[in-house]
Amino acid sequence: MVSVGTANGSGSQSANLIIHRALFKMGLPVSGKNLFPSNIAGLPTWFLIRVTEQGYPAPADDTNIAILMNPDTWEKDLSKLKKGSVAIYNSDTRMPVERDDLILYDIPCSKIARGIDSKLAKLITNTVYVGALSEIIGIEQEAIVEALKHQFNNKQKAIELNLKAIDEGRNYIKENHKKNQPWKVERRDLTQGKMIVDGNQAGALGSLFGGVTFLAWYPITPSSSLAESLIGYLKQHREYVDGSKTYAVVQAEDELAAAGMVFGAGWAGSRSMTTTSGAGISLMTEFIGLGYYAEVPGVFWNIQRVGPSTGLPTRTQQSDINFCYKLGHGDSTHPVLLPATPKECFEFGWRSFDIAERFQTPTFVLSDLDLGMNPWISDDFEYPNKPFDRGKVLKEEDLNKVESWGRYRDVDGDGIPYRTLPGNPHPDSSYFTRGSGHDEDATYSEDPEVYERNMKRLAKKHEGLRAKMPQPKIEHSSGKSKIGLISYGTVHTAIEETIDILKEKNVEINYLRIRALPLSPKVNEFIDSHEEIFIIEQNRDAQMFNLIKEELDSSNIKKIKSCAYSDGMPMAASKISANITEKTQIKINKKS
Amino acid sequence: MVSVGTANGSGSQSANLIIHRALFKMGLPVSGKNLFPSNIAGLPTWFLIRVTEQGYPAPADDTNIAILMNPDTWEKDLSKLKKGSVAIYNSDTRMPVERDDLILYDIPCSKIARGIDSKLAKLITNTVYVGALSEIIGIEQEAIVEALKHQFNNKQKAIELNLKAIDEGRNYIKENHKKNQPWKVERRDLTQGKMIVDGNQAGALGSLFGGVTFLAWYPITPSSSLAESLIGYLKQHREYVDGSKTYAVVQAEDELAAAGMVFGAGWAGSRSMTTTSGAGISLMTEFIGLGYYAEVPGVFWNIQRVGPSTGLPTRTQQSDINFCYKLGHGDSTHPVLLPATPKECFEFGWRSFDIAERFQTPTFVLSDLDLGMNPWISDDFEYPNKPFDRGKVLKEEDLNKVESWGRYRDVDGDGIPYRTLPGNPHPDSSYFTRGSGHDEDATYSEDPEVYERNMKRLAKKHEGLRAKMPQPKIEHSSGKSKIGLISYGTVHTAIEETIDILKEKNVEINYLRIRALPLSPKVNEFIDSHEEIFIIEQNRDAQMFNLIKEELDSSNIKKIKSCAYSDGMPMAASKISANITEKTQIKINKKS
Amino acid sequence: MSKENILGLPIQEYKGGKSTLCAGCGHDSITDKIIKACFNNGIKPHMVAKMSGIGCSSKTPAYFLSKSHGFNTVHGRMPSVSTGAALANRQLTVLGVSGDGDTASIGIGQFVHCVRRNAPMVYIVENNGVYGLTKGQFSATADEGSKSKRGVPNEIPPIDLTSLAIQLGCGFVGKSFSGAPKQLTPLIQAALSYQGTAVIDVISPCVTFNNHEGSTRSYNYVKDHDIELQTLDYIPSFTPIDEIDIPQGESTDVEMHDGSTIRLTGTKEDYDVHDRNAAIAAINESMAKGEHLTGLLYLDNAKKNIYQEMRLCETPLASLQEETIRPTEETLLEIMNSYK
Amino acid sequence: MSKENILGLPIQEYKGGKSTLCAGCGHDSITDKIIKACFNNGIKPHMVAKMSGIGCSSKTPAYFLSKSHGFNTVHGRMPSVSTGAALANRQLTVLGVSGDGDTASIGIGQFVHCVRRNAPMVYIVENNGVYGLTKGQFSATADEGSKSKRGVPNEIPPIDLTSLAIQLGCGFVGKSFSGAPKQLTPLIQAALSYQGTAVIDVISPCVTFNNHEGSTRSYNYVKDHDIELQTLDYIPSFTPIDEIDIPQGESTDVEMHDGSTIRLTGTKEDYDVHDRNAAIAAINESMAKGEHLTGLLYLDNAKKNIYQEMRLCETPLASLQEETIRPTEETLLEIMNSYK
Ligand SMILES: Cc1ncc(C[n+]2csc(CCOP(=O)(O)OP(=O)(O)O)c2C)c(N)n1
Ligand SMILES: Cc1ncc(C[n+]2csc(CCOP(=O)(O)OP(=O)(O)O)c2C)c(N)n1
Ligand code: SF4
Ligand code: SF4
Ligand SMILES: [Mg+2]
Ligand SMILES: [Mg+2]
Repeated sequence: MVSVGTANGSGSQSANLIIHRALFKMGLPVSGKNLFPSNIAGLPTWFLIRVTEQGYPAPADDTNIAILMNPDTWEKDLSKLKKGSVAIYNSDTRMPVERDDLILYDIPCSKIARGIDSKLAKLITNTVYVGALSEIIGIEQEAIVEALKHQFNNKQKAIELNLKAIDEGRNYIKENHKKNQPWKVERRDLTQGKMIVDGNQAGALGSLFGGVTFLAWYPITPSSSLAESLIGYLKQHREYVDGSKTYAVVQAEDELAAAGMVFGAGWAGSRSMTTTSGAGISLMTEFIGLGYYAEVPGVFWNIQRVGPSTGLPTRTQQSDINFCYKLGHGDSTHPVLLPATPKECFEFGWRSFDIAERFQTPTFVLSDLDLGMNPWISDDFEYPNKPFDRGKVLKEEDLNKVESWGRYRDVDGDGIPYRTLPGNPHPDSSYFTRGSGHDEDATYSEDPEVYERNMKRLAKKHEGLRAKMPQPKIEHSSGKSKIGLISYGTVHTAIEETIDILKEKNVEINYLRIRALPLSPKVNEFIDSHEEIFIIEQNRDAQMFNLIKEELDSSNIKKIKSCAYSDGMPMAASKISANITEKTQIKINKKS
Repeated sequence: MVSVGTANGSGSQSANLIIHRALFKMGLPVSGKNLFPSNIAGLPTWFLIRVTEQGYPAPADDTNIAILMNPDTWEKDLSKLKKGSVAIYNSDTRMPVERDDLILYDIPCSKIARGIDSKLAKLITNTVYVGALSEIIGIEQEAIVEALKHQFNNKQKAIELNLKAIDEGRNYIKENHKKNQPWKVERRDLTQGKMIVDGNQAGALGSLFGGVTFLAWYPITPSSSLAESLIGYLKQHREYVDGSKTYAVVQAEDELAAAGMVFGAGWAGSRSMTTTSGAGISLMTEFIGLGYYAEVPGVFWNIQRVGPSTGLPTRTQQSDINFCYKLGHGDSTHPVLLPATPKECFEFGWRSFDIAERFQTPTFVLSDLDLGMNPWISDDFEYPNKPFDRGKVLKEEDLNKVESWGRYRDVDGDGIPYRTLPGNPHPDSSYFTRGSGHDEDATYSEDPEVYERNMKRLAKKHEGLRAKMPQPKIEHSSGKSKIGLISYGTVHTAIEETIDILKEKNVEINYLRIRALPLSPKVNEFIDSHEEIFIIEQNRDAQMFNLIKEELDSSNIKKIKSCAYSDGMPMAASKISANITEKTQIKINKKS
Repeated sequence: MSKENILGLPIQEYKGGKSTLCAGCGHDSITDKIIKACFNNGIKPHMVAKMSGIGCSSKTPAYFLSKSHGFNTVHGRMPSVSTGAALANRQLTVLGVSGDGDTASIGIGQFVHCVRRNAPMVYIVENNGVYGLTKGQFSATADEGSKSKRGVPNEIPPIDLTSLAIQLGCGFVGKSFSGAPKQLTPLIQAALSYQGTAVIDVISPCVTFNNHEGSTRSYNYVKDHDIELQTLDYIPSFTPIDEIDIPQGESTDVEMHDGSTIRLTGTKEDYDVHDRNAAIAAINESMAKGEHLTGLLYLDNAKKNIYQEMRLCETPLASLQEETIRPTEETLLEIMNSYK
Repeated sequence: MSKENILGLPIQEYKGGKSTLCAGCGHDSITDKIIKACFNNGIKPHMVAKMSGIGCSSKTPAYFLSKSHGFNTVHGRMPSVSTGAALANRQLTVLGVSGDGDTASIGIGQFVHCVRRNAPMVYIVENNGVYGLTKGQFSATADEGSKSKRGVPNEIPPIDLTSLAIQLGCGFVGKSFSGAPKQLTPLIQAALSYQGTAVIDVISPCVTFNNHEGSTRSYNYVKDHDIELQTLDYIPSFTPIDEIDIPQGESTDVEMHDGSTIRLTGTKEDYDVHDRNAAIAAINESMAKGEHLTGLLYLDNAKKNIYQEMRLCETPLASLQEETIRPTEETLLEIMNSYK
C-alpha cells in the first residue's frame, strides 16, 4: 500500500487521483482512500493507494511506500513504517529521515516545481512525486498521460505543465536513486470495461435515471458532492433546448426546510429527494415522522459520517442504521436501502423512487463517506430494467371507475392505500393530509379504534416491505461451513479479503450481505443453517446486530455475535478476520 | 364507573373535578380520567370517574352511570351502556332516551341553571348534574362543600352560586325520581393524608425541590402544564423579597432553541431543564446528540402523547421509550427515568438533576399524558433524602490541588470526567467544548484511536448508569409463580387490578416494574427466575420488549412475550389480563 | 353579487367542513373572506393547494375549499412544504394559512427564506398575538406591554411581519383585520393574482385567550386602532373595468400580471405603495402609536418569481413522463464512458 | 499601545491556538481584532464565554482567548446556547462568533429571537457570503448577482443582517470589514460595553471560495465599496477622556452603561445613530448602490436587557447554593396540604 501524506488544500488530491487512474489504466484494480480533515487548507491529509491482484478495495494494514510531503505528520508517518519499507520524501522540507532500515528516496519536489514555473510552482509540487513514484514502482508513462488527460479534462496547458513535473520527477529518481525496492506494478487486464466512480456520483446518476424532478438540499460533508454531481448531470441531461428545466433544485436554508420541500413536492406528485448526513438527519426527524404517518413519498440519502453530533465529519461510519430505521417520535419504521458499491448506489438511486412512491413513505438510502467520496473501480451500471413504478395514484379517469374512494382505505389488503394528486379535476379527488389522527377517508379523528386500525395498517404496509426490498445476497458460499458472516454497506468491500485470509487459516465461512431494512426472512434462513453467525459492522453499538435480534426468530439469537467497532477508518480485512478467529467457539475445521 | 360526556370548553372540567374531589373527601380512592379533544371549545369531552374499594386507578370496562350533556355524542354514549345501567341526561337538549333497559334520570340542567342566574347560566349548567349525581349515588353534601371551596379557592360568590346549582340538582332528583339504582357510595377512610395531584404538578414540584435554576420551554400539550405549574411555584417560593428571582424562565421560540438554552445554562453551571412532548423531542434531536458527545447536563421531560407526528395530542402513549433512549445520529444512549405515579414524578423531578450533573449528560424523564394531566390520589411526597449531587465539578481550589487536569480524562475509571465552569479564575480552568472529535484534554482531534477511546469511555459511563439509576421494583410477589410480568410508567397503575383479576382465575403472577433505562441487571434476575415473562406496555412496536431483548442475556429471550398495544386510552386491567391468559403457555395452576 | 361565479360555480363549492374553532374566533371570519375571494376570482377549487402549519389558525384550511387538496403540515414549516408543492406543480394556486406562533415564533426562519425565494403563494398569517391552541401563551408578535389573560404583561418587543417582509424584499405585503371584510376580501383577491409570494398579516382576535381589556389584539382594541391606509377594490381580469363603480376620490389603478387590477383609493396622503423605505417607516410610526396600519402596504410587480429565476419548464414537474425524465440507455453509456 | 493592559496582562494572555484557516482568510483578521479589543478593554479572560456555531468562522474561538471557556455548538444555534449561558451566569461576558451561513441561513430564526430577547452578548457575524467550510456554496447573505467561483450568479436577494437587527429592535448594530482594523477594533470594544445584544456584521472575505472577480465579497470589491459612516474611537471607562487625542472635525460622544465612551467623528452628514428608520433607509440605499455602509449604524442605550426585564438576582444562577434554591421541608408540607 502506498500512503501519501500531504497537507489539505495543497493540490495533492489531483496528484493522487492521477496515480490512481494511471494504475487503473494499466489494468490494475486499484483502491484509493482519501483521508482528509474537516478543514479547507493546511491540515494533514493522507491518500492510501493499494494495488492487489485480487483488487481488494479495503485498506491494508501496512504501508509499503510512504510519500512524505507534510512536515506536520512526517515523524508519525515514518514511525509507522516497518523495516524494509520505502519512503519517498520531499527533501525541500529539510527534514532528515533518520531511519536506516528503510529504502529512502529523497527528492526536492519544491525546487523542481519552482524550476519549471516559479509562479505555478505550488500547483505542481505534488505532481513531482507522481513522477517519482511512477519511476520507482513502474507506472507506465502512457497510463500517466491518459490519466492526466482525464484529470485535466483535455486542457492542453495544464497537461503539459504537469507532464513536465512528472518527467522531472522521473528523471530525478533515474539520475539519483539507482536502487532496488521490492514493490513494482505490472500491466494486467483486470479493469477492462470498468470505470472509476465514487458512490455519490453513482447515486446522483441513479437519481437522474430514476427521473428525479425535485431536489432540495443543504450542504454537508460528505453528502454535498451527491447533490452537486446531480446538479451537474441535470444541467447536461434534463434541460430543454430553450434552457428550461425539467427539474427543480433548491438549496434550502437548512435541513428542516429541505425535508419539508421534499415532502411538499412528493405530495404534489414529484419524484423528490434530498441528500444529507449526520446532523442533517437529526434535523429532519420531525418531518420524517410526518411523512410516515401522512404517507408521503420522498427519498432521503444519508451519506453517513462519524457521529455522534458533529463527530468526525470527514470520516466514515455506519452508525445511523437504527436511527434512520425508526426515525421519529412514536412508533415508526421506514424502508432503508444499504448500498455497498457504486453500482448499487446507482441501482438504489432509481429504485428508491419506486419504493418511496409504491409504499408512499419516506425511503432512506444509507451510504457512507467511504463509499460516497472515495474513487472506486466499478463494473458498468445496469440501465433500469423496468419502467417507473409510480405506485397507487388515482387519476381522474381512475376515479370515474371507482364507486367511492378514501385516501387511507386498505383496498388491496397490503396496507397501501390509494392517493390522488393535487390538480386532479375529479370532484372526489381532494383529501386533507395531516399528521394528526385521521380515518380511512382522511377525516380528522381521535377515535381510539380508528387510531389503532390505522397504525396496524401502517405496520402491515411495513411488513410488506420485507419481500419487496432488495433481498440479501449470499455473496460467498463454501458449502458446509458452520460459520456464517453477515455484513452490509461498505464493510462488504473488506469481506472478500477477509474470507481469503480466513481460508488461509483453514476457516471456511459463508457470507450473506444485507441490502435493506426491514430484514428479509432470508436472513433468518441463513442464520438457521449455521451454528455461529458474526455480524460485521462499523459502529460502536452493534446496531444491525440488535435489529437482527429484534426482528428475527428468537431461537436463533444465541448464535449471533457482534463484531462491531468503529474508529472512523474504512475497516481492514485483517481486523475483521482477527475478530472472528478470536470470538469463534467452533473448532476450526482443518482443510482436508 | 361514571362517564360524563360534555363539550370541550363548556366548563365541565370544573364540575367533574368537584365530583372527583368530593368523593376523595368522603375517603374514597377515586380515579378520574379526562378524555379531551385537541381543540379549545365545542368538541366532545368525557370524564371518567371510577370508585372502587381497592382504589384502582385505571379505567373500568363498563360505564355504570352515564351523564349525557353533549348531543353530539349522546347516541354513541348511550349505545355503549349495558342493560341496567344508569343514564342521567340533560333533558333540555330535548333528546328522548329510547332505551327502556336503563335506569333513566332526566333533568333540565339548562333550565335550572337559567332559573338561578340567567346571565351566568352557562357556567353552572354542568354544576346541576353534580347535584343530581350526588343525590343519586349518595355523595355527602359536606364533601361537596369542601370540594367546592377547594375548586373555587374559597371565593365566596362562586361557591354560593355553584352550591345553589347543586342543591337544585339534588332537589330535582329528590322530587322527580324516587327510584332505586344499584350504585351508591359510602364514606370510607381510605384517603386519609393523601392528596389529589397530577403528574405535571408533581414533576414541577420535584424540579423546584431539585433546585432548578433554569427552565426553557415551548408550549405543547400535554407538557405545558408542567412548565406552567413550575413557573407558579417558582414565583411563590424562589423570589427574594425585593422581587428578584433565583431562577430564569424563557419561553423559547421553539424546541430547538429551548434545548440549546438548556445546554448553555447547564454548561455554565445551572440546574437546567425543559419540558416537551411529541414533535418537540424530535426537534431536539440534534442538540441531544451534542449534549451526549460534549457531555453537558440537562433535564428533558417528555410528557408522552400519541405519535407518530402530530398524532393524537390529547391522548396517552408510551411510544418514545426507544426513541429517547438512543436519540441522535451516531451511537448514543441516554439515561431515561420512567415514573409511574405522581409521587415518582416528584422524586425523579429532583433526582434527574443529580443524575444529569453526576453523569454530565442529557437526562430524560418520560411521563405521559395520563400521568401528567389527570388528577391522581397520591401519597405524600418524600422530601429529598440527600443533598444535591452536583457531580465532578472542579473549583479554583480543587484545581490548585491537582497537578494537571483534562476535561475528558477518565481519572476515576468510571468513564465520568471532571469539568470546570466558565468564570473559574484558575489559569488552567478553561477548556473548549465541542461536538466534534476531541481528545482527553478537549483538544480537537480526528485521530482514530482517540475517537474510539473516547467513545468507549462514553459507553463505560453509560454502563455505570445501570446500577445508579432507580432500580426496578418487585411490586408484587406471589412466591413460587412461574409467570412474571414487567411493565413501566403509568401502565403500572392498571397492574394491581390485573393481578387481582388473574388471581380470581387462579393465575398467580409476580410483577416487576422498570423505573429507568439503561436496564438494571435485576431485570435479568427476575426473568431468570420465571418461566414466562410478559412485557406490558402502551405502544405498537413493543419498544421495551425490544430493549430487553437487546440489553439482556440472550438465553432468556425465548421466555419473554410482548403484550404491547395502544389506542391512546389508558390501559384497562381487563385487557391486560385477557392478553396474558390468551398468550400464556403455562398451565394455569389451580389454587390449592 | 351573483349567485354563481365566472366558472358557473355557486359559493358552496368553495366552502369547507364545519369549523371546530371557538364561536366568534377571528379565524372563522378570515375563512369566510378566503371563500369569498376564491369565489370572486373564479379560481378552480381543484387547482388550489391549501397549506398550513399547526395551530387553531392552521386548522382552518379544513373549513374552506373542501374540493381542494389540503396539507396540514407541522408546526412552523408550512413555507417549505408549500415551496415544494409550488415547484412540483406550477399550475397550482398555493394558499398558505398560518398563525403568528406558527410563523413568527417557531417558523420565522422559514418565513424569511420563503419570502426571499419568492415562490408563488398566498401566505396569510392569522395573527392573534397568542398561541390559541396551546391555551394562550404569548407569541412573538405580541405587543410589548400587552397583557395576558392573567394580567401579566409581555416583556419582549414584537416581530412585525409586514415590515420584515418588506425589508426582505417581498413584493406583495398587506395587512388587515378579521373584522374588516371590505378590506380583507379584495386584499386576498389581489394576493391570489400576484405572481410571487404575497404576504397578508391579518389581525384576528382570539376570543378565548386574547380578547380582554389590556390586550392590544382584542377585537375592540383593534377596531379602535385600525388605520386603513386606503380603500381597496379588486377588479378581476374577466370583469370589464367600466362595470365597476368608480369610487369617489382620487384613486390609483395597479395592474397585476394576470390582467386584474387593484384600485387604491387613497386615504393617507403621500403614501407610495411602491416605496420600500417609506412603507417601513410608516409601519414603524404607526406601531409606535399603538396603531395597526392596514391595507396594501407594499407592492412590487416587477419582481421575478422562482419559476422565472429557475427557468422551470411550463409543464408541471409532477406531470412529466418517463420519456422526458429518464434519459436513454445511450446517455448512460456515454456518461459511463467518461469515467473510464 | 502599552505592553500590558489595565489588568497588567500582556496581549499573549488574550491569544488562542494556532489558526487552521486558509492563509489570508478574513476571519483571522477578525480574530486579531477580537484579541485586541478584549486586551484594550481589560476584560478578564476567565470571565468570557466564547460561543460559536459551525463553520470556518465558528472555529475561530479556538484561536483567541485560550484562557476563556469556549463552546463550539451546532450549526446555526449559537444564540440559544449563548442565551442559556448568559442567564446561568450573568457575570460572564458572552462573546458569540458566527458565520453568514450559520446566522443568516440555518440560524436566522435564532438570530431574530436572540435580538428580540436582548440578553447581553456580543454577536459577531463573519460574513463572506458563502459557506466556507462546505466549499463555497452561496449563503443567504450573498448579494443578488454576485458570482460563484464557477461563474454562476446568485439569484436570490440577500438578507442584510444589520437592517434586520435594527428593525427587530436591536440596540447596538455595527457593520465593518475585516480589512478595516481602525474601525473594527473600537467597534468590538464598544459592543463589549453594551448592556444588551450587540450585533456586528463584519464582511470577511473567503480567500478560497469567494475572493474572485465578480464576487461582491472579495477583498478588492469590499475595499473599493466600503463607505465608512464615521470614524470611531472607543474610550474605556478607566481611561480619563483628556488622555485621548481629540480627533479633528465634529464629533459626538456617546456614553455607555459601563462608563466608557464612544466618540463618533462624523463623515456622513445628517446621520443620526439613534434614528431607526433613517438607519434602515441609509442601509437600503447603500445596498442598492452596491456599497457596504460600515460603522456604528444604530445605538439605543436606553433599552432594557433581559436581566432587567426578568428581574434576575445579582448572584449568578450557577452559583446559588442549595440553601437558597431548595425550599424547606415545611414548604413542601404546606404545598402538599394545599392539595388535600
Ligand atoms: C413542534 C411543535 N411544538 C409545539 C407544538 C404545540 N403547538 C400547537 S399549536 C401551537 C401554537 C399555535 O399558535 P399560532 O400559530 O399563533 O396559532 P393559533 O392557535 O393562535 O391560531 C403550538 C405551540 C406543536 N404542535 N409542534
Ligand atoms: C445541521 C448542519 N448542517 C450542515 C452542516 C455542514 N456545514 C458545516 S459549516 C457549514 C456552513 C458554514 O458557513 P458559514 O457559517 O458562512 O461559515 P464560513 O465557513 O463561511 O465561515 C455547513 C453548511 C452542519 N455542520 N450542520
Ligand atoms: S382558542 Fe382562540 S384562536 Fe383558538 S379557536 Fe378559540 S378563539 Fe380561535
Ligand atoms: S475556506 Fe474561506 S472562510 Fe474557510 S478558512 Fe478558507 S478562506 Fe476562510
Ligand atoms: Mg396565534
Ligand atoms: Mg460564510
